[in-house]
Amino acid sequence: MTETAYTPRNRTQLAARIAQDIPEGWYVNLGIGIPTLVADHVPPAREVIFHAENGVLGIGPAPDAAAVDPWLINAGKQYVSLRPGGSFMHHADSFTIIRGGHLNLCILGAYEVAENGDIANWATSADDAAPAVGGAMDLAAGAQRLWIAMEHTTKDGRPRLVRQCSYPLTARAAVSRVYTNLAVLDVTPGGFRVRDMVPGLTLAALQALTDAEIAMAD
Amino acid sequence: MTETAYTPRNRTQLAARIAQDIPEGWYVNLGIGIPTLVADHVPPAREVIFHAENGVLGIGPAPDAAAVDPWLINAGKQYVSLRPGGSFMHHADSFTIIRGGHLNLCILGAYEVAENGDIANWATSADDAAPAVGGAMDLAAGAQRLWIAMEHTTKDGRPRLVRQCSYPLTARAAVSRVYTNLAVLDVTPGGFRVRDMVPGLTLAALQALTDAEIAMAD
Amino acid sequence: MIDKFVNSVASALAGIQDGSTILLGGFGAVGQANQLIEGLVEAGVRDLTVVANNAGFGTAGLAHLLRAGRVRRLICSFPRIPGSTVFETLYRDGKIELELVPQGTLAERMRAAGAGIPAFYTATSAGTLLAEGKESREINGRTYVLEHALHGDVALVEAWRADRWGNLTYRASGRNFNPVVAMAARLTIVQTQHVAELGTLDPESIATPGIYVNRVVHLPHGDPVL
Amino acid sequence: MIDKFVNSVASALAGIQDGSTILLGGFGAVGQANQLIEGLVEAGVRDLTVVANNAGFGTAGLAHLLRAGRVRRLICSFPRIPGSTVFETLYRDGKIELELVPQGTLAERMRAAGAGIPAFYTATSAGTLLAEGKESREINGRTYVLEHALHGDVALVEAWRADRWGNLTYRASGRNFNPVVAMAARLTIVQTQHVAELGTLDPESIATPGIYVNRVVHLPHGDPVL
Repeated sequence: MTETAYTPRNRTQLAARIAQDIPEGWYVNLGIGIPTLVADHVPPAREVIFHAENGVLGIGPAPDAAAVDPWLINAGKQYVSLRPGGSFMHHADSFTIIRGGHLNLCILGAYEVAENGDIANWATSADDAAPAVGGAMDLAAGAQRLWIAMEHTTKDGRPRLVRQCSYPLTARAAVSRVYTNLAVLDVTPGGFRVRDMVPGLTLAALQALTDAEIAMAD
Repeated sequence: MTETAYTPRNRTQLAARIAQDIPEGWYVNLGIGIPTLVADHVPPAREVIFHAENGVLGIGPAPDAAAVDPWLINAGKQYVSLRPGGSFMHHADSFTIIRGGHLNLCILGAYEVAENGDIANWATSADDAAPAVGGAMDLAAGAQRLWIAMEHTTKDGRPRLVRQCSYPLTARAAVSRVYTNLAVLDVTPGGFRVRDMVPGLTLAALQALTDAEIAMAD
Repeated sequence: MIDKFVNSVASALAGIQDGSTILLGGFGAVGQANQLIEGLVEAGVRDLTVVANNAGFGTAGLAHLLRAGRVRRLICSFPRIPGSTVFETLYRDGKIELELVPQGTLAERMRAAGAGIPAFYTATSAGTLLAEGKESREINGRTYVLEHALHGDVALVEAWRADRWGNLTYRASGRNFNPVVAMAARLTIVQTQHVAELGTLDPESIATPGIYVNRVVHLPHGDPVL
Repeated sequence: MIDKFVNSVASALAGIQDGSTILLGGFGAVGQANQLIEGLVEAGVRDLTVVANNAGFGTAGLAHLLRAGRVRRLICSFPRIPGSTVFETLYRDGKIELELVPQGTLAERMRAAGAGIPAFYTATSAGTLLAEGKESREINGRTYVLEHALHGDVALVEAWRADRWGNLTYRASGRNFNPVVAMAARLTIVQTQHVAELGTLDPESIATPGIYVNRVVHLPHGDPVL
């Protein structure tokens, strides 16, 4: 088997790849980091309604400096705008949207995803110096679909798609799909199934970077 | 002991008597019947804020025919007005006010009140033809104070202030005071205590019309 | 472009199955989606479970649906129809089941369904007939009853204004159960008195955000009649 | 005449005891009642339990209260202060207790306190470290965790507009936890940017009705700074 050359997706390309798969009309919550970038890659004509935990539904693009409303931030504490049709609500009402199963999609980052859909993304050990969970557990447990955007491996090459998470869990069996810099994989009852890979990458090469067993989708 | 003449309060007088005891600033929910009349006897200068289950806070007087807003009714389905400072909310938020203990006072009618504060006001038997409870159980369990406005006896002379309720309960140990056409009685750990009686009525005569034991308040 | 408007009652109600649980907004005559309920009668669906505060008002809407024999079970706090004995007759004849629920528990159970809370404790009804057969527990010295979320297959809502995203406002006490049932159903269908251009409803005062709404039909039917 | 306005931070905060549980509105720098929190530092109350989504922002407000050593216990979803290690240091040195609560559970527990619900079930945190030691149960095949109401002695709220009955509106994402904490405390104290004449707030868009508010102080402090 010949090793072929391939180019991993950078953060922007990964965000753009995810944005392709979000249909018009979905209500979507984006976690901080790469997930937040996804909004920039949804064409304005395709109406996707973005929600933030802090009670904003219908978030628009980041405003120009001159147009900043200092009272309007997202859950990552960045200035945002509101689209026509957007609305504000208090935190309990905002989490009713999340916890009541009303979001079509949530996209989060993660440290690890297990082949059964377990996700670990909030703490690196059971006794973190100062742990912080935010809305991650609510989102992971509550959204209709949970997609993960992350690097396929850690900086030092350890796999993030694992048979079993080693970090404390955010939620059990919650992830439906993982978008990495190398591939897109569905979580199925049979484990990870590869939907597509970056050009030039082989399944064997991807498997070598993955702890869990993977297979091509049918 | 000489029997003295006395005049029972009529519905209007009873409502006026209750209104005397409501201080400015209280938030109050009024049940249908005599309780609803109480609002008419609170002087407009004394700001008492009336709440209705169907999501109206700050109810004002019944409007003239010409001023009726057909979208603005109270829980008794009568047209009402909204005072400046009033607000609307949905049913779950409205019952948060009731069930969360935020009402200073609720005034309800009752069939029976027991000496421990049990109230029966929604059904006359365990197998009513078509029972209806409305918001009575929420109000009785949730308000900070529950006052009852009722006739001292039934039309055929049976006492309504009883040692134990014979009708199905609305709530246990919920009533704090009873206003009847004959007297005002507090519910205390020691049972009913008479605060005042209509002129000419004696404690003995009142006791004769009361199943539970009563005594004068200290 | 998202556009939740449909152009007829029939298309608004498309796909509702026999045996569905239907949540109704409204309190008395105010804020009940009577034209949609009449559409249900027309559509012929039967064996319904209906959740509503009252058993209807007048002869149209829910009273009509009951009279037509389409309701197997009513979940309700105050099952009376002013000036009508439709419900009482059905109930006495054993032709309808009744689950009597305190009004606040009814609202909270639907809110819980919308909020992902399968069950909660409440003091309401503790120690009464309506708590019989229900789990209860002492918490901090008081007795509470366990109540379960009440989900709907369909919610029928009446709004004052609606935009194409399904954002809704209500008028005065017409709000009542409407935002609550909108949260609690898989399919929320709205009749609105007025249509608002997207962006013209104040984002600070949208009472039901469009995420809870699936279909909207414009039915300017006028004021409720008590 | 009802008038909930007081004319100073000190009178707004009068009577707050050592050992109190203080609920804070706000999310990041937006909508947190920083002038009232500074007043708490000034007032010298200590041994506090503070409930807040974040551990503060910048150096004022909650960050200041923490630095001054007045907080015994923090109940929080995201105990970080951008650009500051005040909390981390206190926590590492064992000088503050932390109860970490998922953000939605935090909001819902306070809403439950306001709504008379002593406990409820949620899927959030099921099967994780944060559910350890908590009761859980299966309902319809899914595991849920039992969470309890979170009551406050005092809530500190920042509003955009307030009238003398204590009715409040907020601005944009300044709403956040404010209406929730206002419901959940015995004593709710508000700082408002603007004063509204009674009757000038739209009854359809009052986000916190005055029934949840005890005292209001007018503090037009300007926009939040990220």
